[in-house]
Amino acid sequence: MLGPEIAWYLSVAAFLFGIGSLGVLVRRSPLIVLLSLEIMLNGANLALIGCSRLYGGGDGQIFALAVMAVAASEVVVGLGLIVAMARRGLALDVDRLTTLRG
Amino acid sequence: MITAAWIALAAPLAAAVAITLAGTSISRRGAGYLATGAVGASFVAAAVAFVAMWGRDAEERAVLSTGWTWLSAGDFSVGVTLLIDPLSAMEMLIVSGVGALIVGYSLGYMDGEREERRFFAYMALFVFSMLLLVMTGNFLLLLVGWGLVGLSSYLLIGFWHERPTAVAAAKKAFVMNAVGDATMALALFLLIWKTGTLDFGTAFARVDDLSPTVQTLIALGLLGGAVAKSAQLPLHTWLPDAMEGPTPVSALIHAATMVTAGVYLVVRAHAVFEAAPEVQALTAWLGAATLLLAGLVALVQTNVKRVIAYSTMSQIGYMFLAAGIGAYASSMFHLMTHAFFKALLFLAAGIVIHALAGEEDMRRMGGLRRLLPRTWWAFLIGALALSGLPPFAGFFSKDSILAATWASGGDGLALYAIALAGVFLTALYTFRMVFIVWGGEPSAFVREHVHVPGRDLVGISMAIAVGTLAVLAVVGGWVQWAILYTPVETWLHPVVEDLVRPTVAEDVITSVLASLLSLAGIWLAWAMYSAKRVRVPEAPALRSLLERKFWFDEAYDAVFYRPAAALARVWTRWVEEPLIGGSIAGVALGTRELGRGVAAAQTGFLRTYVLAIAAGAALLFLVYLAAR
Amino acid sequence: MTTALILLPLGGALLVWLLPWSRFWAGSVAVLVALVEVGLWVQVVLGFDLSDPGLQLEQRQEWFSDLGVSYHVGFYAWSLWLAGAAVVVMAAATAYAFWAGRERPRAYFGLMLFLTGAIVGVFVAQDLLVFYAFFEAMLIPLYVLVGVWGGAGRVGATLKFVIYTMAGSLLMLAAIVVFGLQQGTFDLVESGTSGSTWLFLGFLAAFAVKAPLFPLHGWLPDAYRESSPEVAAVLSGIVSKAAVFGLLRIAIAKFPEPASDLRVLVLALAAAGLVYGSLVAFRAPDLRGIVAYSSLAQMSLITIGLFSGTALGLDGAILLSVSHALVSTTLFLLAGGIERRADTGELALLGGMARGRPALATVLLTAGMVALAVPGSSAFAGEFLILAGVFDVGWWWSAIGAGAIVLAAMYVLRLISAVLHDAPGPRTNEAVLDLRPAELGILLPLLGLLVVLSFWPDAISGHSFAFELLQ
Amino acid sequence: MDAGNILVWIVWFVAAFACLGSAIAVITFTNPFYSALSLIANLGSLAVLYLLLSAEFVAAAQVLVYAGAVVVMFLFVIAYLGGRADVPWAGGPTWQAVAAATASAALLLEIVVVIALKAGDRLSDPATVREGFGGPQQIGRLFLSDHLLAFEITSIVLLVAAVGGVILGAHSRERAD
Amino acid sequence: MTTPQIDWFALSPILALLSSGSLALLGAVLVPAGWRRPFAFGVTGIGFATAFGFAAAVFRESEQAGGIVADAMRRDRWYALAAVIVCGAGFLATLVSWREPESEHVGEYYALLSVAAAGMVFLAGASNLMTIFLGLEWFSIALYILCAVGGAAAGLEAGLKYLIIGSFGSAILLFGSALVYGATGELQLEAIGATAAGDRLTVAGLALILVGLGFKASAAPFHMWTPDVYQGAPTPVTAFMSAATKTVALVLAYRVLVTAFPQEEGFWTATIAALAVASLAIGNLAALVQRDVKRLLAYSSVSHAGFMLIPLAAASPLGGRALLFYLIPYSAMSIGAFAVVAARERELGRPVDLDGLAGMGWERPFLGVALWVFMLGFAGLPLTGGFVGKLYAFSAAYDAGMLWLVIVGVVATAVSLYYYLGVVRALYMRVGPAGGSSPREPMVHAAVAGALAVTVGSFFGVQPLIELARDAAATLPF
Repeated sequence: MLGPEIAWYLSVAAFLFGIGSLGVLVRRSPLIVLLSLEIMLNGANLALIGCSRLYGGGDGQIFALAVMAVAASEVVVGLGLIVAMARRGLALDVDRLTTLRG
Repeated sequence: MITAAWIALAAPLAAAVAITLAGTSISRRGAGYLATGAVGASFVAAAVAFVAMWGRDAEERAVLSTGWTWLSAGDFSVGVTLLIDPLSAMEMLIVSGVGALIVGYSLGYMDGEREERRFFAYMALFVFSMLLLVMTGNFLLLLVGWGLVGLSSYLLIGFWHERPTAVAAAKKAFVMNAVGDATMALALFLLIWKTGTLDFGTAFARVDDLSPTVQTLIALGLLGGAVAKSAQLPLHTWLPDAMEGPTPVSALIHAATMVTAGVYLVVRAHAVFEAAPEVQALTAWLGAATLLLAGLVALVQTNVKRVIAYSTMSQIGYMFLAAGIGAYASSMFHLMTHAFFKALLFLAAGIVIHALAGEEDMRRMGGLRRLLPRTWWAFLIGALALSGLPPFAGFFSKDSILAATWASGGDGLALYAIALAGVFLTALYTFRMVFIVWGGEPSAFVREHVHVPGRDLVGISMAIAVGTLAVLAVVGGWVQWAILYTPVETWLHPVVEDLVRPTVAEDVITSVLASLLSLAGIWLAWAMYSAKRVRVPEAPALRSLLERKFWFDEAYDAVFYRPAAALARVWTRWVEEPLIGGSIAGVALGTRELGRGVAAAQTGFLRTYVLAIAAGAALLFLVYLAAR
Repeated sequence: MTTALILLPLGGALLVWLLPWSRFWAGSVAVLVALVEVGLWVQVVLGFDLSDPGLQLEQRQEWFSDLGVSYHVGFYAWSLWLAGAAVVVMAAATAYAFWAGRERPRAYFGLMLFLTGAIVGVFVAQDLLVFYAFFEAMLIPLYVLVGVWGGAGRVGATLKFVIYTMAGSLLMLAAIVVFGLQQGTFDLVESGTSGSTWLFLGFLAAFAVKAPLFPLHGWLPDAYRESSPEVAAVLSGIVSKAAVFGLLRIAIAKFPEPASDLRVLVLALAAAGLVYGSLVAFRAPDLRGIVAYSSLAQMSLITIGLFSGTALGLDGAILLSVSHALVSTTLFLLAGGIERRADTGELALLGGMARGRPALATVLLTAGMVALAVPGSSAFAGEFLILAGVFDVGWWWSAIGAGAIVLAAMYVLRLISAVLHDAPGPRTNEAVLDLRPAELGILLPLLGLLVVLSFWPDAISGHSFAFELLQ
Repeated sequence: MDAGNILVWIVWFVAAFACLGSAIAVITFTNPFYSALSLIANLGSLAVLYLLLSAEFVAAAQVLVYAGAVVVMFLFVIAYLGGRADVPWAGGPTWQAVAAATASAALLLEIVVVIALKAGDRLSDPATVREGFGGPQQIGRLFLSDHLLAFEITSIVLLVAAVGGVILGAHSRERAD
Repeated sequence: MTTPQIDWFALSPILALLSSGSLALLGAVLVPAGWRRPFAFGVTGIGFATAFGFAAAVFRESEQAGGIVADAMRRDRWYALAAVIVCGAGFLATLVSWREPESEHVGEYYALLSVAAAGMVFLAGASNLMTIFLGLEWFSIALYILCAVGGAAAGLEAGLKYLIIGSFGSAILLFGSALVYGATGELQLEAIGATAAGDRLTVAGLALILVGLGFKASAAPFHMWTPDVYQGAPTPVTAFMSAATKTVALVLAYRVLVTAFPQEEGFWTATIAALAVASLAIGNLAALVQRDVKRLLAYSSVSHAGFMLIPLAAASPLGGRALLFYLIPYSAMSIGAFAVVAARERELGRPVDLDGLAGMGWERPFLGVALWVFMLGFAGLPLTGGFVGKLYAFSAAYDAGMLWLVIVGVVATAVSLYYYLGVVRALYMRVGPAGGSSPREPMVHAAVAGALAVTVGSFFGVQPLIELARDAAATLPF
């Protein structure tokens, strides 16, 4: 195999995952939180594809494709929720979603 | 014979139950008649049993009869057993006989009382309990009778339940008796574990094989019960207070029968006491001490019933003394004569009190001799019998105790001296009372109440009782004169053998000495309280000691009641409420606060929730890495 | 037959709950069922071999096999007596409630019947889980009975009661699980004994709370004061006896070594409770307080008997249990009657009731005399046996017990005097009537049983064979 | 090390840094619009990495589906709602931000450490792959045989999401009336 | 290319649910407006009932376990019994849903309910990291929508929170799966288990997978979404979630851990035990101070996750049996309790807090008694299956040598009594608002009656149920 070893790809995947999770943890706009989630999933996808390459099996790639579909689904529903909330005049700020607490 | 015994036992109980259940469907009089009849029937049955026993050989007089098993567990078993033998037969006669007379007397005395039915039910209950006590053949049922007489005593002392003093006196009597019951119960436990039985015969037979310590402890426990019931030192303080009860009660329970149960116990359980000579000696000394102390206190009492009560304590002291040195027959003999003359004194005093509308303070009496002449004679007979002058009953019984004391050797002489001093004191306080109550001129108070002189015996029932007892107080002692003949001792011989047998010389000398002392006492009383030739000594310290009854009440209050009450208060205030009750509240509150804290972490901030997951994942990851 | 004794009241409960009875009929049906239950119990006694110390009238049905659990019930002679006391007390309590009238009668009487079934179930259980199930099932109706129909402070009282008892029983549940798995069966007859001190303590905790034993009685004063009188009677009279059953059948019989190793500890706690309860009862300001703390003292005494390890102590404990059940019920129902009349249970406000109220006075006096164990009473017989039994362990236990009897005399006499004697209190007016015939109809049978037992305590003590269980 | 290898390394470097850089940009831009755009860059550079890993079909799908469809949807929504500024690290208590950074960094580091520890071992021994690995044909075959269920489920999930999008979107219009 | 053999019978419960879901969805378009509600309701109910029947049949016919479609799924009794529970829960939840939602999306609502249940059933059998992830997302996405379907603000808030936290959890699970894949080169659970690669990469993956599973089972500290979502979601949905989600999450967790990570048993049993303790502590303590009944029940469900993790930590056949048994009464009680809350909500027209329950026991005797029984069941008192469930859980823990866990469980139960009885107290010991006439709720009553029957029935009929659980647990490779 040419280029860096799989471990390098996996490290990039780890960084993506970490950056994504940081995004979820520090951003208040639900839109950006959704984007951060996408980054996390992409990190996982990269790991899956890297491992797929490592073992020479197609399972990982299939998995990655399925994850893409799932990610898309999440985004659809998430955006739907955000739109619905915006139309109901709710704040688009996860820190202000605190009517349910205690 | 045994059937008669069962009838004698059952009749009063049946009357008590019947009166209680009948409620208002029986008249007050009816209740009285029923109770009197039942106790009378009891006496008749007892007499029948006595006569039947008389007809038997000495060795065959004791009969055991078990009705049913009362209590059992494992190998231990106790039946409702009657032991009818000369000793119990004698007691049965005294109890039911004097009982019948006094219950009859009550018909007149309690006439018009609102709760007369209750009174007679209690009286019947008492007679039943007392009979059970003296008739039973084992210690457990003895303890039952012991407790039940205490209960009846409580009920009757507190009969006038709207008087706080009466209620307090009743409670005091019950509690002090419960102390005695408790020590007795402990002795019984010891008996159970060491002999395996509570039946008199078997237990007495096995007592000899026990170790001296155990023997002593058993005897001590029994003595505790006896002392409490018979108002001996140191558990004597309830008896004077018990005079709050109606006078017939004082006569029956607190003079003639119940209080002498201790003596009966010592005689009945003589095998135990003989096995523990130290306890025997203690019994004698307690008796001696009580007779002296009670005699002294009686000198300064102003309540007529209390004087008689102290004299009762004192006389029972003689009986204990006799029982302690082993003069059982004399002891029982004195018990019998004392029942007669002391009941007589109380009933006579009762007539006085009745006549004076319930007044019991001697200082407000006086000059009653002419106003109540027949009662005066009865009272005088009782007083003479109490003082032990021949030919009255007390002379015969008391002198044989004195002689036996002399004869007993060892400490006997010291005891003898005390007993003789007691004779003097007895005569002194008795006649102090006689002169104050009957002598002199009627006071204004007396005149106000007794309008028609000479009409003293209002009811036939009271007359019969007092009359009969007056006769008995004279002739009752003639049954035995130790110098010449000893039928009482012979009669009791199958059950209990005397340990001391005074010589004729001792008997005669003692009789003379005692009579002289007695006369001296009477003279001094006459001199001080009637003729006023001798000043009553002032001696304020001594006086207050006597009036305070040697500070026993105060000491008990300080040593037992107050600490217990304080402990109860402290526990309620500082343990029960804050700790026991509050601890759970504290725990609940603490848990709730914890919960509040946990819930507060649930801020509603989505990012916090995610953070929890991320942090959890990171932590778990780290732990796994470190562990692998 | 044994199962019928459980199912009859449970069926009665369903009947009362589900059909639309009127107030009168709901009560009547409940009382009728309770009486039939007593009759059924009598029937059981008649068919019982009272000279056989073994388990009788056994019924067994597998429940779940992998853990070795079965519905196993049966009577020992001694548990027969406890069950008898239970059905009688429940009948009296139900009748009293009917007479006194309770809000929401169908719910109330249904619960009372349910409680009856559960209590009988406790006394017949021969499987640990069946026992636990009934033991807890008892709690459910009690919770509501105290919490809904109680006095002003009922909610707090209920909470305390439930938390205490549940904490205890959950420890027991842990112990049951461990014991059952160790033994391979939860059956009480089949399982052997265990030497584990911890398990023993687990069981002990539950029963010590239920009894209660010092110092786990924190729930007692409130629960006894705040519940309606008949429920207080059931609590102190019967529910506490479930602890007696548990201590004897499980804690002592299944853990002989820990029970004897820790005997001194238990006895010390019980003795402390005895003295403590008696003294606090002496200070209690109200009727129910006295009866409640006296209950603590009496249960301590029963525990002393159970742990004496002698035939006398054990049989005495059974006798005293039955006797205390009846006395305590009588006293609580009486206290309830007095409170109804005077509108208070404060002793300071009562007094002088004996005058003109002979029935009340007689009944209270009689019950009080049994309560203080006047010699000759059934309570005396029980206490005598217990203290005689424990004398073998150490004389001082008997001495403490004997001393406590003196204290008992003090607090009972205080109660009697404060209610009946002295001058009439502020609340003792003309409106305070004597006992009504209906009340007498409930109380007199109880007293009658006590009198019968006093004449023949051996009926129980000689036919219990509690000691034989441990052989 | 031959030239091809060096070229791949260079490509990898560029792609990886673009990828991480754009990811950081996504989470740091205050304007969601820029964040979404950064995500496109992120997805594109990822596609390059996929290509390096012989996952051609996935790379294509990534660009078409993800960048083409998903992000566009994002952009529509952002445009619809208006680009509201959202400052990173703002809001919430300080400890929250510190903890967030710590937790994320910890996760990241831990994963990297694990990978590094394994790097010389199994991860350095990639299989040799046939021609056509990661191509549409192989993917299609796998989807229709071994991973048939996964394929079906993916479609169900998408359908569910579609329904959800419709409900949530349509719903509020009705509410607005 | 070989088309795989497809075991349609094994998939029949899923297919039945999908069919009913599709029909309901179609009905939303094709059926006239007035008939949509009964149509969708009926179709869904029939779907659940049919699926229930199929699942039962699968259970009967699956003495021999086997794979479906290249082992993407297992056909075994473990799967079948979980499917039975989910379908039962779904059926009851459908009954509770009558009159829900108030918006026009009735068909969609029921369709999503069916589809979510189908996903859960699928997940119960999933035996491949990919199908597991997909299954999780399948039903999760359906649930996100269901939370918000009513259009209420609280529902939207709950939906968004659930979505974000859920996706985060899924992402963690996914990354964990990737790591495990990287370590073993396998996605199939048994294959992973067979690859004796107990190295750091595997345990690292395991750690992340555990977090994901713990999240779904709402085990502390991954539980924090639970109260908010349970409170905000429509009550019937909450009812369904609390019973079914927990069921599949735990059933799946057991399967994954036992099948794929036998070498790491020491790791995950300890972790599960720790999670159990944390859940018991946090769930019970937080529940103590709740006023909102749904929120209280949510915390209670957290604590029950703790209880059900106890048999998981035991990792033994007895543990498997205990878990499955526990789930039966727990699901019934949970749905039943939320059903009662739903009925009360509709009666009062506002969220139910403890004050809202005041006096309800007397006004609505049936619902009151039922709620009482459910509370007692939660508390593990006898006469309810909750008791037997706890007994088995404790037994399993003791059997596995974790006596301390039994003690913790016991203490937690004692604490939990406080708030369970608090509900009963509100029901019976407080005076309530003057109650009007209750709306007729035959369906809710039927659901409550069904739940009641299961709750009480599982106490008396332990033997047959435990045999089912035993057969089911026997299929896992302990």
